[in-house]
Amino acid sequence: MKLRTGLLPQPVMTLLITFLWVVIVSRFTLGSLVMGALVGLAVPLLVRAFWVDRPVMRRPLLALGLLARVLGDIVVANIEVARLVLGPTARLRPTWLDLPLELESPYVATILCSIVSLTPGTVSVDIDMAGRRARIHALNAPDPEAAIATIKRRYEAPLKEIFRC
Amino acid sequence: MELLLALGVGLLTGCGVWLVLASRTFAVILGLTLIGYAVNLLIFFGGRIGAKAPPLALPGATGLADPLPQALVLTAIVIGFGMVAYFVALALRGVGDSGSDAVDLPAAAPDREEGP
Amino acid sequence: MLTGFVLPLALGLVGLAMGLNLFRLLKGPALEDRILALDTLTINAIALVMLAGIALGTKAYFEAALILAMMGFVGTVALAKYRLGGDIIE
Amino acid sequence: MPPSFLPLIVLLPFLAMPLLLLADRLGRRTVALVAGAAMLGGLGLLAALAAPVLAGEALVLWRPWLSDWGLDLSFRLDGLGLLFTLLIDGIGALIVLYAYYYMGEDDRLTRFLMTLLAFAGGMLGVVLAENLLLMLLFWEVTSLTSFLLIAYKWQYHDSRIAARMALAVTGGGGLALLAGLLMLGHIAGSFELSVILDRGDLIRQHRLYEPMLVLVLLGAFTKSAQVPFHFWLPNAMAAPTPVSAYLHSATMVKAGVFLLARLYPALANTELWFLLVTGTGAVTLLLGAYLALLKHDFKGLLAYSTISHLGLITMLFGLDTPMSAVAAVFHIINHAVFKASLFMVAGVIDKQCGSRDMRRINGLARYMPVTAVLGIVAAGAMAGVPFLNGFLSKEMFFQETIAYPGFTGYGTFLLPAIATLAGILSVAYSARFVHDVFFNGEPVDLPKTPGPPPRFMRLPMEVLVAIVVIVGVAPQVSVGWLLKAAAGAVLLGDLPPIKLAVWHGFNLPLVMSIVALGGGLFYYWSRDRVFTLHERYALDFSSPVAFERAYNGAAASARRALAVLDRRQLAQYLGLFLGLGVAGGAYAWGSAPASSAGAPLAGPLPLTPVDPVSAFAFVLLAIGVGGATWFVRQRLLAIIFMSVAGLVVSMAFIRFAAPDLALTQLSVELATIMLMLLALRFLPQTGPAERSRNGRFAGALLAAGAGLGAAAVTFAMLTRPFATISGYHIANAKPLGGGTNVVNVILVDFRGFDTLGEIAVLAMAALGVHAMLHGVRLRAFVANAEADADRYPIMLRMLMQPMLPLALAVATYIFLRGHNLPGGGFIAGLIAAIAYVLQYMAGGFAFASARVRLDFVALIGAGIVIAALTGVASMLFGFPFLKSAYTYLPAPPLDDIGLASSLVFDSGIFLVVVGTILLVLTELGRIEVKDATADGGSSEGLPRPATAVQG
Amino acid sequence: MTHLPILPFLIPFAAAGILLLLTGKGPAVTRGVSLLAAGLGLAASLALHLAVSSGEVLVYRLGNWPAPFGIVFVADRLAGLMVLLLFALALPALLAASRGTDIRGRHFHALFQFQLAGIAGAFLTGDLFNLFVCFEILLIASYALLVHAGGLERTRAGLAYVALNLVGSSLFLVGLGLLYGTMGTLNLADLAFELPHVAPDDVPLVRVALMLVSLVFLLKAAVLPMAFWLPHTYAAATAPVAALFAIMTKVGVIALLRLAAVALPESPAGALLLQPWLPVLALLTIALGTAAALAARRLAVVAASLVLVSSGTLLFAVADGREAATAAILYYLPHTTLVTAGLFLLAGAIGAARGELGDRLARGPAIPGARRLGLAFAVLALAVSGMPPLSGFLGKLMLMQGAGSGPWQVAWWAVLLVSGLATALVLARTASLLFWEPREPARGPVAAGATVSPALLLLVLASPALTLAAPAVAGYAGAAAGQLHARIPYMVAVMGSGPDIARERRP
Amino acid sequence: MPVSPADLLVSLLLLVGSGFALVGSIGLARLPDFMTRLHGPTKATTLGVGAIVIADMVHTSVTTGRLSLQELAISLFLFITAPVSAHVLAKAALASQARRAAGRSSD
Ligand code: NA
Ligand code: NA
Repeated sequence: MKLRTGLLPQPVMTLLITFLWVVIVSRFTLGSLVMGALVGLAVPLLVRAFWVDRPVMRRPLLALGLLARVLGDIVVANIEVARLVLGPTARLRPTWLDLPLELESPYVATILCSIVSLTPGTVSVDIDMAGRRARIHALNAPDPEAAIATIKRRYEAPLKEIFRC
Repeated sequence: MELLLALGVGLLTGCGVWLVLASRTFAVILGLTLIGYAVNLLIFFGGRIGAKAPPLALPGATGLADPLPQALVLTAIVIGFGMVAYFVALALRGVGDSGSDAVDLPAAAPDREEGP
Repeated sequence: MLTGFVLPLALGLVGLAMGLNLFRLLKGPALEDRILALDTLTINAIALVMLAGIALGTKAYFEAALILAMMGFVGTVALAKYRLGGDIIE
Repeated sequence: MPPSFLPLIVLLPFLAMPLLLLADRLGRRTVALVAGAAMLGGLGLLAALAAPVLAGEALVLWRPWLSDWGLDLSFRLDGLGLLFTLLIDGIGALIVLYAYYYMGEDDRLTRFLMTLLAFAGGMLGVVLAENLLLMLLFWEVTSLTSFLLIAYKWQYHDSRIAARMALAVTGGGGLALLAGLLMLGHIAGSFELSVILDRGDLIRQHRLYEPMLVLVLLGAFTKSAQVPFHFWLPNAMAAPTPVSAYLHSATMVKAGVFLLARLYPALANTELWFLLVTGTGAVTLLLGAYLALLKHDFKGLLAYSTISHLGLITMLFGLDTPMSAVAAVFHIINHAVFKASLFMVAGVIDKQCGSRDMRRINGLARYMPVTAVLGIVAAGAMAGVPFLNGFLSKEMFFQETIAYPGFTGYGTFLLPAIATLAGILSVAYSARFVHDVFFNGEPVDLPKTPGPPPRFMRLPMEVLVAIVVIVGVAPQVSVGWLLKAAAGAVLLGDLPPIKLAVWHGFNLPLVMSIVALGGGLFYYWSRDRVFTLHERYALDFSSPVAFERAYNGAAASARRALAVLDRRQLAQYLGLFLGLGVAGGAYAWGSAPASSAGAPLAGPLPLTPVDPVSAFAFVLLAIGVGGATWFVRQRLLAIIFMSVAGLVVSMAFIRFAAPDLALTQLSVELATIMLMLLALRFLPQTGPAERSRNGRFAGALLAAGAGLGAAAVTFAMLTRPFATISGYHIANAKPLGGGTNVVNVILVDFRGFDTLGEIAVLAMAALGVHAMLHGVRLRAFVANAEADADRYPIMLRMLMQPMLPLALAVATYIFLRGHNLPGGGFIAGLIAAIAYVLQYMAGGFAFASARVRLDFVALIGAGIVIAALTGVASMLFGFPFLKSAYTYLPAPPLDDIGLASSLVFDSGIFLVVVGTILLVLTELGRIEVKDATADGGSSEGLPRPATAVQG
Repeated sequence: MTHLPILPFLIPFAAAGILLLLTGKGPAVTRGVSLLAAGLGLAASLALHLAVSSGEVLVYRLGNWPAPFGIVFVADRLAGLMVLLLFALALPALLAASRGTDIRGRHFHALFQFQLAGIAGAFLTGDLFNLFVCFEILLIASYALLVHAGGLERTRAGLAYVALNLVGSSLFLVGLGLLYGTMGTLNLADLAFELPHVAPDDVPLVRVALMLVSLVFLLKAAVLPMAFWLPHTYAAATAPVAALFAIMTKVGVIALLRLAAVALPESPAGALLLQPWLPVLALLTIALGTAAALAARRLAVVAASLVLVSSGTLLFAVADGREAATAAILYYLPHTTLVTAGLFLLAGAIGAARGELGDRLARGPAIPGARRLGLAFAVLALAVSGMPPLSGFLGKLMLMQGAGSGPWQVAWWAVLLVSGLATALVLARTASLLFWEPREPARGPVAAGATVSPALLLLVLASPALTLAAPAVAGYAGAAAGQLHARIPYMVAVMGSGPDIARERRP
Repeated sequence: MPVSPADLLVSLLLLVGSGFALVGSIGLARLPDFMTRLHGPTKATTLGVGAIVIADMVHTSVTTGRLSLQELAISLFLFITAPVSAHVLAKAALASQARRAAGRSSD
């Protein structure tokens, strides 16, 4: 805990940057790793002040699972979107969905909405943290209730679990 | 291809010139930007086209593009940005001073009796 | 090399996509449509750059594609924010 | 070799000027004494040098100065110079004495005498210069000091204008003279008089003789108030009377005739000389004399009389016989003496009566008898009354008109007739001066009751009138020696026998004199008729009003012309420049020498086939550019189309293997768009009227020309091969510059100095924006969001948090790898800056600036200093500025990052770029909005654009 | 090796950076640093001047890269003269600004120092693209200095000035791009070696490039038809800035002179490039400047118009192209620069003394300290109108003899002389209005001790000094002209014995 | 003609990628209103480019014989930013619809 406020304010970010560095330089050597780690340590320190309202990830493994699910859903969603786009547009039933949020952290809510935007025919348009709801536009949702329920089940629940919020 | 590129430069130049001759700052800014594109392309083409690789002197690399015009264009782009930034601020200052975004000089003072 | 045959096809598809973006750009009708068209055009341009990299067998354009992705995004946000409030900073 | 103190005669008055300032504290008398001493001192020096000169020698002192340009500090004292020095210093001393009494207590005598001394110095320089250009220099000094002296009473409108008028005429003449003398020097091959005077024949035969003569004469005639340049002189009478007496009778106006005398051996003896000089002199002689009578102001009368007498002298020089030249020199002396005394008399009268109007001044013989006698005697000399000096030279003049050999038949009578007529007129105006002032009843309505002047004020007049009489009675004894020396100098020693005597027997000139005397008195007696006629018909071109009107007219014309030429429109300025660019380019191409004539536009290289992607890109570019141009009034739309064009340009950079350029173009374009968006909000949607139809047509034409021109040169260039030095850069980037990205090595090493300049430009742009937008408040023309909450969408705010470190990591990568791969300090700086700007956009100004906590100006300064210090560091090792050095770190643990000094340089660049972008964008973003109350979140109160444009 | 050639650039450049770091430290500190830098710059340029006066061409290879691959600074007599003039002008301008105008806006001193660096670089650089960069430095500094202290007049004048110069920079780049695209080099000396060997078919394109570059120099020099911006711009600037601007037109003139004298001779690409038309434009520019002075309603506008006159004068002599013409302008140039600068400062002093009326040419209130200001005016007026005995007269004498030949002679003399006379009359009239007309009480705030400041005094004394030192200055000018027109010493100093370097054929 | 598995994979990814890119753009072009048009680019184009990026990655790794992952950074970036772009654009569209409804508009 002390590290978070001291030399390592964002351990996840540090890891991410180190990974990103090694990926970008595409040179899998100790040197690259050290260099990436240095950057990963330095940059979060530099921008610490911008880091507000960031919940802590409690279940990293679960997060990986969610990531895999989302990636899969993205592919599926795109096939679905392709069908809608290429099909007759008159049959589309665009709808607005009001998604009640159980998440308390706006950050986690944002992650949820991002996932929503990337997956089945939905785009997040508004997050209202005071009213605890998100406004979502669905390209074709004949059954809004079902769509909302799917989102809550597939994404919100795991997120709640991961961040414990 | 050469003709196409030349026409591209000409198009940018022509439209840029047309725009800078307007009476308002926004059009002038736009025109200057387009002229900037044209100029940068022209300098760049000074190194000719048809290079096989970017000017990275890696071992075994051949057919590198001419690096010198690229360096010149880089300098020109950055300087051009500074200039346009200044011009934009100046335009705003002009709006602040007169409420108008005209680029012309204020009218001359009327002829006045100045005594012998 | 199969890739050699597929590449022009992929280029054509991406080109076609960009042509459609162009159509939306010209048609509008709302400014948001045009901003969206520009954003999509930029993303397709990333595809184009990657394809060019494959075709030319060089990695020299990686940075360009990366910057294209970053700058395209920031540009879209800036334009949208202008539409949202007229003030993109404050 | 003459004594080196010859120039001292010229310098003396100038040297005395500061002494006058010192003397000022000791009172007027001391001032006048110092000034007088300067004049008399000159005479003393002259006396020391006189003996050989009177024997006919010319003393020349040559001192090289600007020899390459013909201007040397050489002086010459010969008979002519001696005569004039005598006049200038002698009469000058008397004038100082006179002025001491004439100038009132409140008239700042010191200033007056200082200017007078400067004038005297200039005049002495003219007459003693050996070098023609030096003479010209002094010539202009007299014009300028005369300007100051005429404007001495600057409180008066007439003085000011008269001064400028005199400057216009004599200054203009001086310039003509300059041209003429330059030609003369060119013809003669030297500017030294000794050389020039010897080369008269060569000069007269030169093809440039005629224009040169005209120019020189213009100088002489303007200075000597010859018709038609005479009008400045009467107006110059606005000057204090000592000035009139000195400059406008004795000295300055004589500079013109001096010049005729000085250059006589080199220029005279041609038909053109005769025609111009005699003709001008004759007309001036008659017109001056005629007008003199008509002046009610007695100073005006004297002024016109002076013009007339100068005409007489000029005419004599024109006659081109040795004896006429002698007569001219003689009249110079005589006129100077009697006219100076007459002006002094006039000054006394003016001062004692408070008026110069002869219609009011009458019968002064009773109020100031001594002065009256002096005036009458001097006026007699002016009229040519026997036993006075004027008579003698006038007789000689008559004699010369008779003796002139150039005319035959009836023409023989022409010159004598003119002379006699002039004689009649001069008698008439002299009679008027004497009769109308000293007699003719009682004064009418004078401001003051006239009385005699102070005793010593009369002294100068008495001296001069004494000379008038002495010369008139005993000419040979009194001035024979001087005349001989002076005329000898004019004629280069080739003197005819001169016999000055009062009585030459009863001859034709005497008859002419008698006719003149009688006719003149008759003419004066019937003057009223002439006055009436003159007032009815004469036109007056010469008044100050006319001059001022002419000047103001010229200024007004200049203004009108400028208003037509300079429309004060940016489009005009740009149009003219670009038009010249197009025309100049076409000219340059078309005017190539014959060896390249017919060079084709297309060079020898084969054309590359067009690929579909490039063709498509061209269409995209055309749409982007065309859209931006077409939708320029729908500004956001125009920006969107412009981005398309920019995208194509960066794609082109990629297509033609320039990744660094693509990176830079993309980042800079984004920064530009943000800049425009920030500004757009404050730019009014409606503005000034668009250009006129014609303007738009011209604009279209120019745009087409520029576009075609640019396309043509691009095509010509692309189709030609060339040889470049850049092979060196490619070959040496790695071994000598330590990097594989040649572009980056050029930027930070080979041509690092360019880059240093470039960041200076960026820095200054930011500083300029910072300085300029300080305290600016603007009206926002674009509506704000409906609710404040919506201004910073949560998703944006949240996602920006991870974006910042990720972007900075990318920036670090781009920065560190830039020396070897595309990237470098610039692009890294742009990325980092934009990452920060994103924070401003997402979280708002207050949120971000509270966290950035950077002084952007200091950041820029640090960048500049770091970059410069990198360069200076190499100087410490004995290398030139900006010499780079590099080394590679051992591979582990830090990869193989080359640690080049250029990396430090690049970090300076990085800092400047970050500082600049942030400073500029935040300065634009934080502009205070006017009407804050109306703006506060509610959209209803916002100012509405006059005409909304549908997006 | 000597670092002298870089110092006139480096000192102000570093000072600018330091001044940025000192932002907010108060006027005493910034003024001190700025004045110190200008003084050091003056000392350095004096040393450089002395070093080159022997005739040696000092070549400074930036980054130790050989020409033409790297950038070189080349100090010959001409550069030595111009750099010395620059700092001789900068010091008074800075002194004048330090009397208060510098704190009427931000960053004055940093911008001023950058401007000095840019101008010095433009005089010294031997590389054409680097010349562009130096131009940009001096231009953007001038943009910012121009609008320093604000106001609509300044802003709009600034807009026109900036836009025009931005287009000018674009044209410059086009010219440089074409030049590189044909000659493959950017170094002036290298160019001079290569130009005679251009293939006949490429000559027209090279000519276009050289023409465009020349036109940009002419824009900076404000020749007709690109002259109208100048009076508005210069008259809008604060007096010390306008005084410094007096040397900016000369940057264009000198650049053109160098290009014309070093690169263009002996090459079909340079033949008859300027000669037939530039003299006409130059003479028309003198006429325009004279008319503008006649039409002017402010003293600063008169001064600015006279800058046009001097530009036209210099350019005519440049177009003339003979050594004597160059010798003449190299004497005339320092004179006209310092004197017009003095007129700008004087206009500022008079303006400050007359309250609301400023330097407008209208009857106005009595000027406190009129006598000294009047004397200063007299000296400057004499000098600027070419009246004896001051340097203006000597300059005119040289110009008339040195430049113009054949059919041009008459027009040249006529324009020069008439312009001089008209100038004298305008200034006489101006003196009359400012110092002699009936007085009214002043309105608005009036400077307490409107007097001849040390800065103004320095500039007023310039012309007398140039007169007294005429043989020395003219001798130096003649030597500089000789060195410039000899060409080869310059080219060899930069490039070594010859340009036999490896060139890569492209494409 | 020999077809290696990598070659096949790359070709497949290229086709899929460019196909999705096209689909996204078709959606942008043909769907009836802004909100529906927003869906295509947000998902399909992002995925399409992602596929092409992976194709590049595989291709480069195979041809150079060294694992090349840097292209992943682009995908990562696109996936992070696409929802945000869509979000702010949707907001902007709604805001300007509201403005139009209120009878005000601006460029
Ligand atoms: Na009377
Ligand atoms: Na770089």
